[in-house]
Amino acid sequence: MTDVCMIIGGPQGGGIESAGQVALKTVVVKGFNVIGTREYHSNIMGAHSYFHLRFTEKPARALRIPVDLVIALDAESAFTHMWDISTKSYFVYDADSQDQEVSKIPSMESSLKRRVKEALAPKGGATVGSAVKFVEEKGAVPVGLPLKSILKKVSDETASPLSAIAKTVNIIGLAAGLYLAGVEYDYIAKGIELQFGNRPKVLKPNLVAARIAMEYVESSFGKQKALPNGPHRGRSRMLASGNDVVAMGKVLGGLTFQTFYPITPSSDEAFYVEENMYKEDVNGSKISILVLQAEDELAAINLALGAAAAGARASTSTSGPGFSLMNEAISMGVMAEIPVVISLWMRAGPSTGIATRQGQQDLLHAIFSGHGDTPKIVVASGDHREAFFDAIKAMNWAEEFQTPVVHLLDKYLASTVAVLDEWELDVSNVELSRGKREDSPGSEYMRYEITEDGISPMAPLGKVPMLISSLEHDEHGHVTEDPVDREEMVAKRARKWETIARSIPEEEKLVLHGDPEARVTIISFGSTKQIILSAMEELERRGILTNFVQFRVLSPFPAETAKKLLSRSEVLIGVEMNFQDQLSFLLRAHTGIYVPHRVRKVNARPLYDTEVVYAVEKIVREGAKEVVVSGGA
Amino acid sequence: MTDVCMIIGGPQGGGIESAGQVALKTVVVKGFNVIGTREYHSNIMGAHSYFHLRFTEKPARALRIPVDLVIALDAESAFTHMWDISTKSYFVYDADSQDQEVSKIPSMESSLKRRVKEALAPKGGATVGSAVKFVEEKGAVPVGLPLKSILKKVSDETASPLSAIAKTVNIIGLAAGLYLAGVEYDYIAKGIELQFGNRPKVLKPNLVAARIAMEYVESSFGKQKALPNGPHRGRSRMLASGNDVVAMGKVLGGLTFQTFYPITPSSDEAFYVEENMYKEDVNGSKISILVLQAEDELAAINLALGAAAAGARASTSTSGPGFSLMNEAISMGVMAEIPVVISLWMRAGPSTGIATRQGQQDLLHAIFSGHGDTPKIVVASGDHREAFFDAIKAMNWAEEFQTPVVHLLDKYLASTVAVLDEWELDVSNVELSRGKREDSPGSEYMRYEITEDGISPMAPLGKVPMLISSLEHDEHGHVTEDPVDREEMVAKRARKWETIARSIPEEEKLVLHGDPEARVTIISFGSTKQIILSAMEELERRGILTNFVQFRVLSPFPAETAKKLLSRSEVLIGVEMNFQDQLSFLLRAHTGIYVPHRVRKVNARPLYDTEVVYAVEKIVREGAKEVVVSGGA
Amino acid sequence: MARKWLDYKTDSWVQWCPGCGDFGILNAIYRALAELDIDPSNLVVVGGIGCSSRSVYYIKGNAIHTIHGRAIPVASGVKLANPELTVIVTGGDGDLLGIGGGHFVALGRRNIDIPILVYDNAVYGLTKGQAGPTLPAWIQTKSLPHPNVQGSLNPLLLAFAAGYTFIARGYAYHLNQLKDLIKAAIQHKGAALVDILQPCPTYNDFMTNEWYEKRIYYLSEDPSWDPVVRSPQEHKEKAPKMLEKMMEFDERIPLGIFYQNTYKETLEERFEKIMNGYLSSPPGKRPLGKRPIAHPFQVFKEKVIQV
Amino acid sequence: MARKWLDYKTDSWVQWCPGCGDFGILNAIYRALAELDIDPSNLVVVGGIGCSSRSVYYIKGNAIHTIHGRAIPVASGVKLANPELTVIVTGGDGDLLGIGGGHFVALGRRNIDIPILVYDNAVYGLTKGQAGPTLPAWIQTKSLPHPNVQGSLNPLLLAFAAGYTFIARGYAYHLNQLKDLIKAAIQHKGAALVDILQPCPTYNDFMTNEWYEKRIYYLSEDPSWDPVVRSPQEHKEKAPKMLEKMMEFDERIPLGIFYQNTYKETLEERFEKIMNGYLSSPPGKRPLGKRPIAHPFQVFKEKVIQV
Ligand SMILES: Cc1ncc(C[n+]2csc(CCOP(=O)(O)OP(=O)(O)O)c2C)c(N)n1
Ligand SMILES: Cc1ncc(C[n+]2csc(CCOP(=O)(O)OP(=O)(O)O)c2C)c(N)n1
Ligand code: SF4
Ligand code: SF4
Ligand SMILES: [Mg+2]
Ligand SMILES: [Mg+2]
Repeated sequence: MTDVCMIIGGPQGGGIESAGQVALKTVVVKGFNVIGTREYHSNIMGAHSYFHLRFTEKPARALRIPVDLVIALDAESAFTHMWDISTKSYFVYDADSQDQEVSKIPSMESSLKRRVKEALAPKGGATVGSAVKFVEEKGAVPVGLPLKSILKKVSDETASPLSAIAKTVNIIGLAAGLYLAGVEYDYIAKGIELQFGNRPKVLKPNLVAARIAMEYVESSFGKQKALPNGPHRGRSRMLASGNDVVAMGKVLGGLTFQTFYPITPSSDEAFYVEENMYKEDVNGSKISILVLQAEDELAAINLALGAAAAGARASTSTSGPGFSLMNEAISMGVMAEIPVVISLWMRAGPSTGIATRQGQQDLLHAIFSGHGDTPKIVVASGDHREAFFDAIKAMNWAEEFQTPVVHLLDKYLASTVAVLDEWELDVSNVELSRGKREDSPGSEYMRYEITEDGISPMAPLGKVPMLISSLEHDEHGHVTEDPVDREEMVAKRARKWETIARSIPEEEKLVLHGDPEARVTIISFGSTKQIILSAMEELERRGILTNFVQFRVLSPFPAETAKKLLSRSEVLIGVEMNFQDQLSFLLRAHTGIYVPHRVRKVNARPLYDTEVVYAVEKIVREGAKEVVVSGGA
Repeated sequence: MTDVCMIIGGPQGGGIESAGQVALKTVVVKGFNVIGTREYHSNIMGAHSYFHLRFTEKPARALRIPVDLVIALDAESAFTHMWDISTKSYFVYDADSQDQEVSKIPSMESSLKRRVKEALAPKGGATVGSAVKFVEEKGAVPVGLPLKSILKKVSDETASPLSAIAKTVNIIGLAAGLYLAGVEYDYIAKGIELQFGNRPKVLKPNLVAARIAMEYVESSFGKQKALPNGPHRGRSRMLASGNDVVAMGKVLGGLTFQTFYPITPSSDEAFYVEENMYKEDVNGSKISILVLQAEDELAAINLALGAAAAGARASTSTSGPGFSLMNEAISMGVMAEIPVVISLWMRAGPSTGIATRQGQQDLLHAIFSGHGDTPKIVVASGDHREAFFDAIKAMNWAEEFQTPVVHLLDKYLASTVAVLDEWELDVSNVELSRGKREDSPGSEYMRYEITEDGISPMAPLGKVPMLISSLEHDEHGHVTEDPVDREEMVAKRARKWETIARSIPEEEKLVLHGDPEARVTIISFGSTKQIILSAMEELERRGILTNFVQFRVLSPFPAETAKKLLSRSEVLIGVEMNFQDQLSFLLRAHTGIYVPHRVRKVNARPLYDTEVVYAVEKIVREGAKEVVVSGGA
Repeated sequence: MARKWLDYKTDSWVQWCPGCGDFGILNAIYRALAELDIDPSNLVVVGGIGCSSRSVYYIKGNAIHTIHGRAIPVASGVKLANPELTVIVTGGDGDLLGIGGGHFVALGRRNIDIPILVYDNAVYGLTKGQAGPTLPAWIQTKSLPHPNVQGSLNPLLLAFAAGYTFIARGYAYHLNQLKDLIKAAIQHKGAALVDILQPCPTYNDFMTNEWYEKRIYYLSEDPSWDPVVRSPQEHKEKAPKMLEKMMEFDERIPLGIFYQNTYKETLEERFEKIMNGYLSSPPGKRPLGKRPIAHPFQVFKEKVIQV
Repeated sequence: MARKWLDYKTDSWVQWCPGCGDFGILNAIYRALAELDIDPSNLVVVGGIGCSSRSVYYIKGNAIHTIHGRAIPVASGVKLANPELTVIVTGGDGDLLGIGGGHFVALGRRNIDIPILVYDNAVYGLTKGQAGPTLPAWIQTKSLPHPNVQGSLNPLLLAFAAGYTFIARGYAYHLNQLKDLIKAAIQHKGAALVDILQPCPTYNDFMTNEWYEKRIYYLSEDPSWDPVVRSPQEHKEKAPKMLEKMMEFDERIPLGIFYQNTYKETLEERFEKIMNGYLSSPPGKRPLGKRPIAHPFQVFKEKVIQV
């Protein structure tokens, strides 16, 4: 059965992203499922980045290291990924870089350099050549590509100067690697066409480059056995990142107003909304969304709140630092009861931290954001499909309950591209709603009418005079400091919160995956979902039956159901990408249930299914309390 | 035994604050302990405010309603406080306001007006006259002061025009009331002198006014029996608010840099530091503190962080909305390991809420402020004495552990004036420390040196080149995205957090008050301390033996000790002034202990000991799960 | 029948101190609204936090009492979501030029059609009289323990630098003139500043009514004064003189309209250019369907591969 | 022995794209520091977040890499805590004039002795090329899906309105002239702005080197140009001309020093006036005693009553 995991690495700005895209498209065309993500520095050009991809016949749920194929477009990549190779794998590198020394690479992190030097000292010095020996000893097959001469050939064949086609090295490396993995030229050509089809000047040399690269590999290493096509052919499929699908959910879910202030890894979501902000005719309807870049995140959320008060379906989108800046306005959203969706794309913190890398450290901050008793809905998506539908749900909830809703996502989801089938995104049963929206309020309208469920009819501004206030207010919205008014309004908001907790079905709040009878239970939230599901299959193969309670709505917290689901578990394991065990903390706070075993990943890299397998085995078989996993380059 | 509680009410700007100050000083001079607080609207002039005060021979720990004496300087006060009177009390009011109707008072909250109208309907309409009947029926003795004619007399005796002495009505009312309570003229005169002594033009008419008022009461209601003097005479005593004592702690604790952005109820702390920022000669030393008003709270904390990096002992001070704005910088403080103290004066939220009123709703927000796994120290003071010493401790901890420290306080503490004896503020055993401060770093100095306890020596800027960074960094402070560096630094910060948890003694983190054997245990934090202590005495009298675990350091949370202390309790009661039961949540999260009984106060008024007594009885005797108390005008 | 100024008065108790300049401003607003006959249902007054910001409760219409310093972004959100509304910002110098300074600047760049009425008392009134961003250095008003060590900024120049297209200064106690300025600001299409000198008798004992009355005069006293620029060329020619006037703030303080740019487009107009129909069916008024209008495969075609 | 510019270069890898204007700026900074022979131990470079802000790692000295938009308050804290340090802010237009705009304005009011070097590329470089606050309206640079609907602000005017006492504009690729401007900004006592036009070859394909080179010229080409004002009177006389020059930004873009005020006190000097000895024993250098210097009853006497 086909199940290939590969890495292609090179300098930022060196075409890693497009190589990854081509690879994704190629393997999809070849009939496989695929998942792929880009790891990169907070840098525009020159620092190391890599695309990490897995394709398989089964659902492509997770990445893993070691991989079956490393394509190192430069010396830094060769050094960086020399540990990532498995036995029986290919290690494609630039043969011309053979003598390059690690100490001469300015862009490399100094402590990585140290580690490379240490590892390669026994091999006679830290050169690419030694790295090749190193991987060879691990069982990998090194494949040195003479990039310079290949480029020369491309230049000759396309009759273009070297400088004009120098950028095709990414495709040269990729094509060579894919060929070794058994992918035929036609598929790669198709992948290239899908990527560059609308830019003929780029398309041509890349096709040539791919062919020459493959010919070189064939002539030097023999003709490779072609991989049989995967089963997923003969239909339309979508390749989209987490950023993309959230944007899609917003656009189709009726968003009319989106603000943002650029920040990784959120901005690509906002940009994708912006790209689609205006479409004349979609099924006879028009898409028209005002997208505005704010001067900062304070403005971003306050703009959205203002727009929502004026009747727009509004959202904003940010990451940790921006979210921190939104705290005061979130508190206003709770007090003034204004709907707004905040897509919070977590990344490695604290503070600026590592802006372009993975972390799940903002759960408790999201829940307790804003001073002064400010409950809000927090929903965390586990994968692309959930992220798409949650984006719509979040807008519904925001308007139904007139409250800020935090849609919790992360860098891994943001930049991970998944393949999606049409039925997976079926929206025909999705309802859009605005709750007690009042479009023709009478003159007696009171913005904060006290109701049994705590929810007041909400009219947009412009219909009849009304007051909206961040101060404690009476039913009209008029400021009041009266103790009785105050207590009534606190009680109203508390009732509203109970309504929210009651109205969101338990099955949307948490999901039990796997065998309910399993004695080993994993709990987690967010983008670890598919990785854990993938690990569970392998664990079962290894004789460990697990189940997995995925927490989707973290606030209001589904305490009773969680208790029920977890009551039978004998080994309870929390899997989290933060060091405070934030979900475990929350679970115990709400249910008293202590999570005695923890799997943590805090090195700002994605979680791999192999790591979950390793850690759970260590816990189940050796009784480990806490396992920190550290994979990834 | 003397134990008198009184209220004096009138319009903002009408001298309520100074009447309260005079009252405080008067009863202290008379030998009593005292506690007093001002309740006021977020308004400069005209809205209702009142001073609430209790004096007694015993420690003055808490306020209560009903009171023994209401002094209503205007009609609004008469209406507002007509419910607050106990049987056998005095209700002093302006006899000339007899016919004033509640509906004619523009400044009054409309729902209070409604309640007054309802209550007075059976009395023949909502006039002050009816209110007087109302209180009379409750057993109070109404004392109508003919304010106009008294003022006329004052004007005549001082040979000043009416307009010049009109402001003395506050003292007229106060003197009349105090006289009824048995305080003789000489003491009141002393109180007035202490208050106005340095403004002779104001002093004189107030003395005259007080005398005339008392003469009037004597002539109309007979000579009152003088109260025997209290036992606390013959020594120096201090009257200071919570704002004052925190400022004092900062000034004496070595603060050199304080920023603020004005916000109630924090700014009076900053102002008091500012008033004392420069003193040429104190015991041969100089006080010299730079106090800077920032353009916003973002600047306030970032200025303090910059100053701390440059070697200053730095703090800032704010309330909920401002604290919300500080979230991002707090996260930077954690990442860049910069010491800073944030005095957080809680008030009624969410959002702007009721700016000048009590709330304890920011506990969880304070603990989880800032994105990205950002543990920080949070210490909550229970009373003035603690607040003073905690202000010093907070600065020590901030510098010893190079971390943001949140000093949690609230509006009640802020504006409550307590009497303090010299020994209570004894600083002779207080140590000031800066931890691993390195004043002569060598050229090999690394700002983030990895150490076993997670704490790196800290040198101020200006000694030797160094890097301070909000990005993930290596030991030098240089930005790094390397996964190994990253994990090491996360681990370093985690170790530091363990060091903090270990280093702060458990007995500073929580305190058990009362009989360890008691079966009923109250838990709480912050300014409820003395109120609960006072209630415990009464409860014991009523046959309910309680103890009280006061949580002082909420982060790091003293989980093990808490478990130990709470293990024997049969009835566990949380007393909190928020609606999310934030302390109970935290306790359960850390220990699994569920707090089944809750006493809540959310009407933005101070908690009274009488309410705690009522609620605990209800819980213990009737098994109530949750008791919401709602006293206060 | 046209509305009267009293039609804009709410029955809320006005919480200001006796003699506060804010009363004058409020009255001028009532009158400006009445003369423009603005439908209260269509009016949105957005305030920050401060004495001045409480105005929102006193003007009949829709009100948003936001948080300190954020009135401008909230108001911008309202206006962009529904450009048919008349949106006005009322707030203090501390609110709009201190904590909200960044947003004040950003509004100029956007040129959204919102008049910003700054109740400029040079102090933080509601928090008891600290120095505001327009209080000159070394002045020690009542509440200050020391003279003000921070300098003051010039709101008019700031607005000009940021790109406001209408810049005026008024005086709180000159009801009629102020009314006209506010009217003009509302009528102007674009970001408009009216910096309103406002005595705070309670805390600003330096910039008192007397202090101001001695200094203020109207630009319109010079019959040749024409603040309107209708083209970049005219802008270039007139700007130096206008800036000179904006800088005058010492023994003489000019009032009136300093600058009005009639050719620069508003953000709303710009959005209409990139989103046809935006103005007629803006975000706040677009109806929400019962279901998504299409399947994602139909809409985001560039992401779909035919395998 | 005086230092050489290479003495200010760290061995960090400089992460900018090839041809980035930031290289020019960095080199000019090295040279300015060398000519002023500033002791690296005494130098504190404070950056926000952005391509430009990374400069802090490349200059030998103390560095604080703060958060986005907050370099100015952090730097102000450093400087006020220890005025003997040379404190420099480096950052982008987005950082200093966008998200940090409020602090940019506040610094002018304070006139703290800090030079602000704005790497002004009119885009948000590090986040991949969105419009910055100085990008003119309707320009559509590479990364933008639509032309820029927001207008631009004028950093020089903004600084003037806020109270900066030194205002200059330089060009990233004119090493020598820029070096002189930065030197002058560091030497100036007070808040100084150097707005540095900086081509971003990766994202700003409109304001390119060619675009700039066609337009820029130096104020000093006019031998009578004297930007220094030594008194309020001189200020009044010269300001209109200076402002006119600050506004010139179209076919011609002047570079050089536009304005330098030598008579306005810095905040540090003002603090010294209200706190004798502040400068010689500032907050960052005051030693901490082992114990509080006195009992509160001795210090806060006005709160103590003899009963
Ligand atoms: C984030 C935040 N910080 C501080 C405050 C406290 N605050 C309320 S009003 C005010 C200043 C008001 O001054 P200004 O805006 O000039 O209005 P004025 O009262 O003078 O009319 C401040 C600082 C707040 N509400 N929120
Ligand atoms: C609070 C916050 N919001 C957003 C970001 C993301 N961010 C990083 S750099 C940057 C903009 C940089 O632009 P500029 O300041 O002009 O610097 P340049 O890269 O152009 O030199 C942004 C928005 C952040 N780090 N923090
Ligand atoms: S404090 Fe000043 S601004 Fe506020 S209401 Fe009173 S007079 Fe007006
Ligand atoms: S993106 Fe632009 S500003 Fe940033 S390094 Fe590259 S060229 Fe320079
Ligand atoms: Mg003001
Ligand atoms: Mg920039």
